[in-house]
Amino acid sequence: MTELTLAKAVNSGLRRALADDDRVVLLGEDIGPLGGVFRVTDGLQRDFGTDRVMDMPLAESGIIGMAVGLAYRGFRPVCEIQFDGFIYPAFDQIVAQVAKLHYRTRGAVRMPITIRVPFGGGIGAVEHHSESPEAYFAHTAGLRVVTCSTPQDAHTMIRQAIACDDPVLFFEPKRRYWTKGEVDEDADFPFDRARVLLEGADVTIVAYGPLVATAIDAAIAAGDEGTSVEVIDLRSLSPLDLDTVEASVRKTGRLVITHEAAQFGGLGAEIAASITDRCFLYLEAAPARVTGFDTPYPSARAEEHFLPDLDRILDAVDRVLGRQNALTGWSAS
Amino acid sequence: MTELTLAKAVNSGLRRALADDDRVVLLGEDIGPLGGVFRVTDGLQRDFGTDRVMDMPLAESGIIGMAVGLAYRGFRPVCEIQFDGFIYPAFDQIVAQVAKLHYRTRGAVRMPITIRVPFGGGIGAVEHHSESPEAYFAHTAGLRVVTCSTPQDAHTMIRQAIACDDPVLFFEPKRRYWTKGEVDEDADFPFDRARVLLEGADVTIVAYGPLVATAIDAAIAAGDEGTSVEVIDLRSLSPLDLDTVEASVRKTGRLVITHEAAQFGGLGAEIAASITDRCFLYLEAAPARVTGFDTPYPSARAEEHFLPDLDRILDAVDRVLGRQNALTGWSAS
Amino acid sequence: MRTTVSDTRIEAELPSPPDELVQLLDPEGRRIEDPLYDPYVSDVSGEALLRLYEDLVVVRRIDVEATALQRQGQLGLWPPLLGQEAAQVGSALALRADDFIFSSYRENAVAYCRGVELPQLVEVWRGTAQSGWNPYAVNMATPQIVIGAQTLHAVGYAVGCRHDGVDTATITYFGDGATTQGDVNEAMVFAASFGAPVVFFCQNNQWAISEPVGLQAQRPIAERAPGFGIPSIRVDGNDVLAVLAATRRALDRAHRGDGPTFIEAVTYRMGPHTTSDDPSRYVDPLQREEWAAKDPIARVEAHLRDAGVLTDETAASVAATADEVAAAFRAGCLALPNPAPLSVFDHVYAEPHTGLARQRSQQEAYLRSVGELEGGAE
Amino acid sequence: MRTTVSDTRIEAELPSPPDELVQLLDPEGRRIEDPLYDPYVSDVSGEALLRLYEDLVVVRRIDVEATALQRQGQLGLWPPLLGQEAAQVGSALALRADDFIFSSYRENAVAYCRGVELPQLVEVWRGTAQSGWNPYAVNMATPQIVIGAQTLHAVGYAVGCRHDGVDTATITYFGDGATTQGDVNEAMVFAASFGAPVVFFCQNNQWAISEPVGLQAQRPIAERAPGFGIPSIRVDGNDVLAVLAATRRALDRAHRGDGPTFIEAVTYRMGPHTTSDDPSRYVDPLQREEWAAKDPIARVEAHLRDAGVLTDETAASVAATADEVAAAFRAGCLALPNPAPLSVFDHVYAEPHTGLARQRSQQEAYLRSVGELEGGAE
Ligand SMILES: Cc1ncc(C[n+]2csc(CCOP(=O)(O)OP(=O)(O)O)c2C)c(N)n1
Ligand SMILES: Cc1ncc(C[n+]2csc(CCOP(=O)(O)OP(=O)(O)O)c2C)c(N)n1
Ligand SMILES: [Mg+2]
Ligand SMILES: [Mg+2]
Repeated sequence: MTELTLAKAVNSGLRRALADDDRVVLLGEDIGPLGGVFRVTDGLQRDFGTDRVMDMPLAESGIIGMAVGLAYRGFRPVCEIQFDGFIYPAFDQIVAQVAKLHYRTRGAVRMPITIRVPFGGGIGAVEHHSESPEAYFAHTAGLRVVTCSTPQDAHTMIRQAIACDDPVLFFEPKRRYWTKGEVDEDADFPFDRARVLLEGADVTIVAYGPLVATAIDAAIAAGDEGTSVEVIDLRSLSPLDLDTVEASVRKTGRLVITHEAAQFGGLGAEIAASITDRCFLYLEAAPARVTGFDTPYPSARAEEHFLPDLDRILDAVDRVLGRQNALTGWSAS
Repeated sequence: MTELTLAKAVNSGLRRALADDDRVVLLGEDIGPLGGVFRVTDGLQRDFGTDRVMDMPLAESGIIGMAVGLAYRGFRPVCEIQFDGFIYPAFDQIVAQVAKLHYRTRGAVRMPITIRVPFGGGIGAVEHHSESPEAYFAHTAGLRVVTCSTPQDAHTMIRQAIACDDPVLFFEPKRRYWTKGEVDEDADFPFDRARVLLEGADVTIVAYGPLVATAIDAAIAAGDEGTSVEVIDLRSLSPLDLDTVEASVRKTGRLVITHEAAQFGGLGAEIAASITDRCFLYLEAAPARVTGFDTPYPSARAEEHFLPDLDRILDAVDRVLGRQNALTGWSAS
Repeated sequence: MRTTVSDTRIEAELPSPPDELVQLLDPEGRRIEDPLYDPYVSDVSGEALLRLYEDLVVVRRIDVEATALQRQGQLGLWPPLLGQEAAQVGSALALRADDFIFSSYRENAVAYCRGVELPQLVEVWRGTAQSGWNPYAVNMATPQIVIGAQTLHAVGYAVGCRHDGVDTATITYFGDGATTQGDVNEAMVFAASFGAPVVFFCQNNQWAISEPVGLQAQRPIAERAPGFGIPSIRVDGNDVLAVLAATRRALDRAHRGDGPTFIEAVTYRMGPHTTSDDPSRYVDPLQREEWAAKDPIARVEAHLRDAGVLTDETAASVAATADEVAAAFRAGCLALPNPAPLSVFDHVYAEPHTGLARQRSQQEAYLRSVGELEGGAE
Repeated sequence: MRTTVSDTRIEAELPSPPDELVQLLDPEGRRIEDPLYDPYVSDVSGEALLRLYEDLVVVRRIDVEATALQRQGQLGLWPPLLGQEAAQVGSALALRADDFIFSSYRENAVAYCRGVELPQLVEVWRGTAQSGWNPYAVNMATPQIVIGAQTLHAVGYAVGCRHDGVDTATITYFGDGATTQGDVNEAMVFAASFGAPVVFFCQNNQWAISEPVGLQAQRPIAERAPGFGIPSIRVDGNDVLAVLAATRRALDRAHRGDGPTFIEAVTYRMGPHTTSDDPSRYVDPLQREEWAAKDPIARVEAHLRDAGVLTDETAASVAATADEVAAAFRAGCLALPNPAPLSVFDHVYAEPHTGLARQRSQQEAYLRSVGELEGGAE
């Protein structure tokens, strides 16, 4: 066990993957001598060489397209997209090639490609550096989508993603890169299961990535006021571990989902719809969503007005508990 | 009133738009002498010239990026993407530029760009020619997303889309291109409102684009068996006219949503989640979704095993009515 | 003061027109000597050329049969290669067995030369599957429909070969229209940057559906690559010998570790874009006639007849062979099985996926309930 | 038989190296005569050159101030243009008022020359807005952060100008790294195809963050464009006179209707990529020193001093002006208002959007309930 930041935990996971399997190669912009703009690949090119850790010309479609070719050849490419907002030039290669090639070839060609994406806001960045595009990929058949919220998960899950024979979008909560935690390199747990972080009886809060910490803060604050909140960290976004959420909601009868991505068509909608389908008779209230708004991500000094925070989550907890508040009139009446 | 196919109705709408406003320009691959692969732009280059109807070099990002520049200059570009599956190379220009420029410039720069996309399956096509990518765009703030199901709507809505000062994704249900119907060029109705096509008391079916006809068939079949089904054609997918759906569900208490796109993270999830939120106490059963599967679109001879059809919709109608069937055990128990 | 100065220097900065087309066999079937390219095909005359001729005839015959099958409703679509036989056969036969191919959708002659079985050529077009063969069985990826996407895959594969320390080359096929796509240009940057052992093989068939090549390129396509640092060759795409020689030269560079090469094979799409297309809306019949006079098979036939290698008898036997292949092709096509209902769920993922597994089980239960699965229904 | 032949002809097919850089003022400040480009700057000597000098000094001073503001926590980020002053000022001053600019994020000197007000230069970097100015007020789009995307916008705008029958030109700025992106290459195809009156202005500052230009381009960048049918010029980007002349020449072509031109301005990024960057991880200090000796301002200063136009006194007055501008810039920056809570909902759409309107009302009600809006709360 060592204490590492989340960024360092990804770094050590990548290091282990490179050491354990010589088919693993890293591709990305500025991942070599610079070690990536977040230093997640720090030291890896020095230790594994320029053939294993390759600085790429500046084109995301090119990077993913080249990864497809390397995967054809039996490599396990790990691509870094520098920021969430720069994944879109590669969208075609991801959804029309990476996601579909195993299906297209009836299983003959595997695409064990990991696409690492620092995502989300809260770091006061300029446009295109704070986005949460996970729903696009979760809606795309053939891809797996995961995210982590702790250094331990970051380390273990990046290695699981690389070891997985399917393509994995690996979303790293960039505002938590500097969060520290114990990491056991030998720990292992199922790749696609959610985790109940806090047990509770009254309300279930489902979160992932950067908002897990916020959800825990909200649960503690609610606890101080006498409400017992269960917090679930989804970890895997496709597939979703709805069994775990279902079990929790059958117990609590109330569900709050939070993410930074826009509400409309976000993962919160899928979770709400699926859980309503599975737990209809157990629900005491409609699931509530606390999300980024249906606007582009705003400028740095406005992001506090956009991001879900403790107060907005608590407000939703109140609402699903049937306590009158400002938004009560807006939902079921 | 003239009787036109849906394809011809779009054509006549484009013709009117070109005639009424000389800032309207058409851009696309093969839209000139060929008239587009579906002949939707047939005759327009001949009549309006090569400056108004421009065959574009073969690059979707280039087409949309160029449209952005034309919009900057005060034009109203109408872009044709040849098939749904070929919109992805333009994804970055659409979500990072077209969708965000009005926001970025605090309203100084308008993006009255219409992006026409023949979409959906059912025509026995090869890969990439049968996709339903609407959820990606509906999840993107700054875009409007609409689709049509009749020649009249096709004609009126394409003109409304072009006249709209916001960017509009205009999805054309390609397997209904040859459907005929009366078209009144002077008809007008709100651009962003759903329409109740059939009134009913027991179950609400929400559909859009290609599946509207299927939903009506299902409603008629259900009617024959004594179930009164209300059918709503959404028409606008962003914004969704949830008021109309809500009013219907308050009456029927039961909701079935159908689309060809994958279920996971599709628009059905948003509709189910929003309506559950608005009508929680009115719902007799969890909303049911009848959709394409969470797989890539299959090969032509398998599409009948993939597409929602009358039987699968009726099965869902049974389910929300609480009639035991094969899937009963899968949802609320 | 803003003076306008004549632009001579700018014009001078444009590269000079590329060398005339590499051509070894002119449209009349005359052998043209070329000291640079002749050595690459010194093994191809007489009987060897006759075998090449047979390949050309057979792939055209398959193509005609496929069009007929489409017209009869047995294929959903077919993209004819009529006119492009030499470009495809010449380049395909230049490859080593271990060289890997990333093609577009029209390269059915390449696939045939690669040993793809006949019915597998049409699985995609019949709609029974999204691909016809196992890429690793013939070292050729299955057809790519998204224009240009495969060129990047080729670069990645080629870089992978270098990492593996093998001298395998990679070739990627694409059209004139594809040269506009960002992906193809990015592929050139990446290939040059990594010195990838890859051959860019552009069949300039003058059309991208209804769009003439002039909409995509203001200069001969072969002139584009040098600016990326990739040497290029412009070859008569209707001359099977020249194509073979040029491709061998480019592959030699790749096998030797000298990096990428770009080949523009100048040819003509004599048929429609696909069986769904209507070229009468945009093709000038005179242009088509001009190109008909440059037919890739006729010139080989003329040459072989002049050389006395091809007689009426051998010609008839070649035609008979072609007919046999066509018959086998047709039979194989018609025998392709339709996909089973639940097959749509197969191979989405390589490892178990809980969400999809549940959906599949639901659909299985539903199909059983309506009696659409064997062993089905309550 | 597969012979290996020496590759002389392929090598010969690479274009010859481009003309040496266009240079009118060498690093020592000596004026170099160039019969082709001299006429374009015959109006720029003495006082006129002194004004250019002042612009260079001022934009550097603003840049230094912005870096200081970032260090003090007043800006979230700043992309310094240190070393690129001549490339930006020289090209910006070549433009007519009606010419339209689509730039990247580093062109703050271009914006300054365009008349953008000082605080507007930093709104994006302070984080109070996603853009600083109304593009139509100064005929310059606000900074584009997605690498290369703006080049296509420029082509569209330029084609629109031609449709409108005006002779306005469009210029687009981008970096050496950007030349790899598909969009930039597509922009060249489209510009050439439509003969668009657009100038592609590439500031090759040798770096894309930590990646040297050699990763993006195997040949001088200016060699890329001719293969697309676009003539190109390679200019010393640290020579303000040469940049002015080259850009005027390119703009003349555009204004005359002669189509696109590509300019590679060879310069060097003397600072970090942005204030977040750490170039010590990748920049060779020797390389940086070499380029320091080619400073774009020093050479103008030397030239003006030799010519007796610049004295210690005028130099001091220029420096004082620069300090004044910097002080106004700082004050304006600090006075920028923070966005109001509900402003995140503004301008998403130009027309009413029912879904967003509802969400905004909900948030308004919520903010009132927690007392975070004026006039708020139960
Ligand atoms: C990204 C993308 N856009 C559009 C299409 C539709 N399309 C199919 S073939 C074709 C023309 C291709 O022309 P070219 O590259 O010259 O190849 P050819 O068909 O002539 O062999 C087009 C536009 C596509 N398949 N992919
Ligand atoms: C599509 C995209 N990918 C990645 C980035 C991150 N990024 C910002 S600047 C930059 C380097 C740009 O280099 P260059 O084009 O040479 O311009 P310069 O910064 O040198 O002016 C990168 C990779 C981005 N902004 N956009
Ligand atoms: Mg072609
Ligand atoms: Mg640079």
